[in-house]
Amino acid sequence: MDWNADHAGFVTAAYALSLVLVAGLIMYVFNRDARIRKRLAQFEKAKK
Amino acid sequence: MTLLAALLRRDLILAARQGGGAGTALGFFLAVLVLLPIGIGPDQATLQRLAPGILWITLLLSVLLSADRIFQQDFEDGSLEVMAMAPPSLELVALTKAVAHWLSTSLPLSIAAPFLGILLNLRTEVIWPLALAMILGSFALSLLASIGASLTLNIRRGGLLISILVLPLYVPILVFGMSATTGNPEMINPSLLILAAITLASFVLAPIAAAAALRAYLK
Amino acid sequence: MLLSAENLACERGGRTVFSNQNFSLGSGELLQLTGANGAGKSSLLRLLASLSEPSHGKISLEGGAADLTSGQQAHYIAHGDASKSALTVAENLKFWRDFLGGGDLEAALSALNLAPLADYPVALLSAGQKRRLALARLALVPRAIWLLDEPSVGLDEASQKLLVALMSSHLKAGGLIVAATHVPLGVKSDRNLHLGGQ
Amino acid sequence: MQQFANPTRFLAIANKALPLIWVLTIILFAIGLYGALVTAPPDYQQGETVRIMFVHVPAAWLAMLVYTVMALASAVAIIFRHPLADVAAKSAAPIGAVFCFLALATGSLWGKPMWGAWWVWDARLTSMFVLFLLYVGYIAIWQAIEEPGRAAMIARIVALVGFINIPVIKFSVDWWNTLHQPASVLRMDGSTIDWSIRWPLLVLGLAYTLLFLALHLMSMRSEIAARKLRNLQIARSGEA
Repeated sequence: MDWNADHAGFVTAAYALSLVLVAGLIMYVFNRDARIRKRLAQFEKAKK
Repeated sequence: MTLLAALLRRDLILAARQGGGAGTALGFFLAVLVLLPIGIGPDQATLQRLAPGILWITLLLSVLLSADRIFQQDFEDGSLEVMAMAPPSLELVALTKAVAHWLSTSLPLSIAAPFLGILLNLRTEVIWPLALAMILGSFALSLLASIGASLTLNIRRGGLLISILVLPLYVPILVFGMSATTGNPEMINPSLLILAAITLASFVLAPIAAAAALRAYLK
Repeated sequence: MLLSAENLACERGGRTVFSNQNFSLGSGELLQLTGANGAGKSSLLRLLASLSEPSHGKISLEGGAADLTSGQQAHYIAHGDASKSALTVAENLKFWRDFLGGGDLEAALSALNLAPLADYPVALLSAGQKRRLALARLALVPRAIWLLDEPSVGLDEASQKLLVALMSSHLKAGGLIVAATHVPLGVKSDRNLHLGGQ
Repeated sequence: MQQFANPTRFLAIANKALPLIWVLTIILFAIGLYGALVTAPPDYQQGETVRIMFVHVPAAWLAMLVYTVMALASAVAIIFRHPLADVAAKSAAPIGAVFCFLALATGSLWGKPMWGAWWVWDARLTSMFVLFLLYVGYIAIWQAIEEPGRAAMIARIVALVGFINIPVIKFSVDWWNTLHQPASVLRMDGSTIDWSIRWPLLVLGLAYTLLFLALHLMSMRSEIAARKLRNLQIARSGEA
């Protein structure tokens, strides 16, 4: 990859955008999973 | 059959008396037709080129805006429950109501639209293909609108959601409706045939989907 | 004719509304459903009307038309009046008569004293009059099973008497009635089912 | 069928498989990106911009694959009343929508230097756009209907009606206009694309698929937990 080629900025932007969105999606899914499972664990504990 | 004829008759009378039918839709149609040349500019050549597209899109929007009437009132006043318990299947009820919507709203509009095209300087040789394509396509528009109406039966601000759900289904009708009315005359027949095929497929599938959705709301 | 429920349970939105309900109802019998708000009176009627399915158990009907569900042999009068304000009283009833497979318009009009209102648009009717129009469906089209959800709400004394007379004659003719109510209807009731035991 | 329906069993399998899937995903991404950015030669016409393809094409594949998964799960939910099928369909939708958006956005970034415009209304872009609308409608239905059983039924119909329409939309939009270069990567009669470009694309396609699988399993796990939590709350409110 020649980072000084014409239009290299578009390539960078496409990869960066993919990285940001995929990372955001991964973080969202992980946070949601952790949050819900924590609440469920609390709830099940409180019941006993 | 006579049971469904009674339903069809009632829905047509209601559309005529409550003013929610062809009259209001035609008024909406005219309002859009006034606004568009103002937005686009009065240039005759431009308007002539855009006329079929404008007419089609206005037709789609008018059908879509009146779609929520298909089932909503009957759901709210409990008529739909009574219909769901009656001998005719809910699929046939959904089909009959879509037919009533077509006869009371979409069909009159699609007959009037090509003539209103005169206001947009529509080329006279496309009036016939446009009218034929719209009459064929408008039945599919009503059938697909009945799917959207049943899916959003009891949702607050369902009108916006209907548009998101139904407009993708309208893409093929718009494509072949347009190809029947613009470009070369050789495209007219195949386009009309494909429109007829889409309408037939909607005729079979829309009542099944609509009835399934209605049942989910009646539970 | 015997309408029976076995081990019936109903779930709405993941919540168990009621469970383990058993009853059977023969010709000429009236079952009164009582219970607090949310105890599932309406839910039970909807199950009997085949509008929704039980989460457990089953509903069976002996002696009816074999090819029809219990719902198709029943009238279900719920909170909605199922009438159109742009049509007259007679037009509304004519539509239901034709759609539900035929019946006697004159009998329906006289049973709930609607004959004087026959040509009035429903938009002009009071709430109680609309209620009578909804109830007129019972007299209009013959159905063996009547499922009534708070049928007397909004009726004046005279109209309540008409309703009682209508129900009594239906029972006498061998019909079945399931009525949810929290006020006594004034019809001799053989059976009572109280929902929400706790 | 019912024995696989058991969420506990599903959770046990998912929990065991997830670490392995994540490791494989990371390895494949590393290999694929190395191939995409280092070993693949620039195109003689498009120059370095051709490398956008390596993130664009897999995203577009996944956008279509995920909707197919949703439609299949919805069909299974209707036919077999499999309790996990609704969970699978619902959990897949947001992931598919993100991939669909990525395909549109990277396509736009590719289009600007190629065609000189950010957006061109050609056949594939248009049908991808419509696919995005289908995702939005499906997600909106789950949010708009509160009663879970009813939302599930309506969502199944939305997914299936949309799925039946995808080929019709594709066909009609192709008829309508074709500017885009024809599909060439997976053609069996010897691809028109050189192997040095093809292998990173296939590796990244597999990496995206595994990423979807991992995220999907995790979302399904969260969704099952959320439903369990809801049921417990309902039971608790009943006791109070």
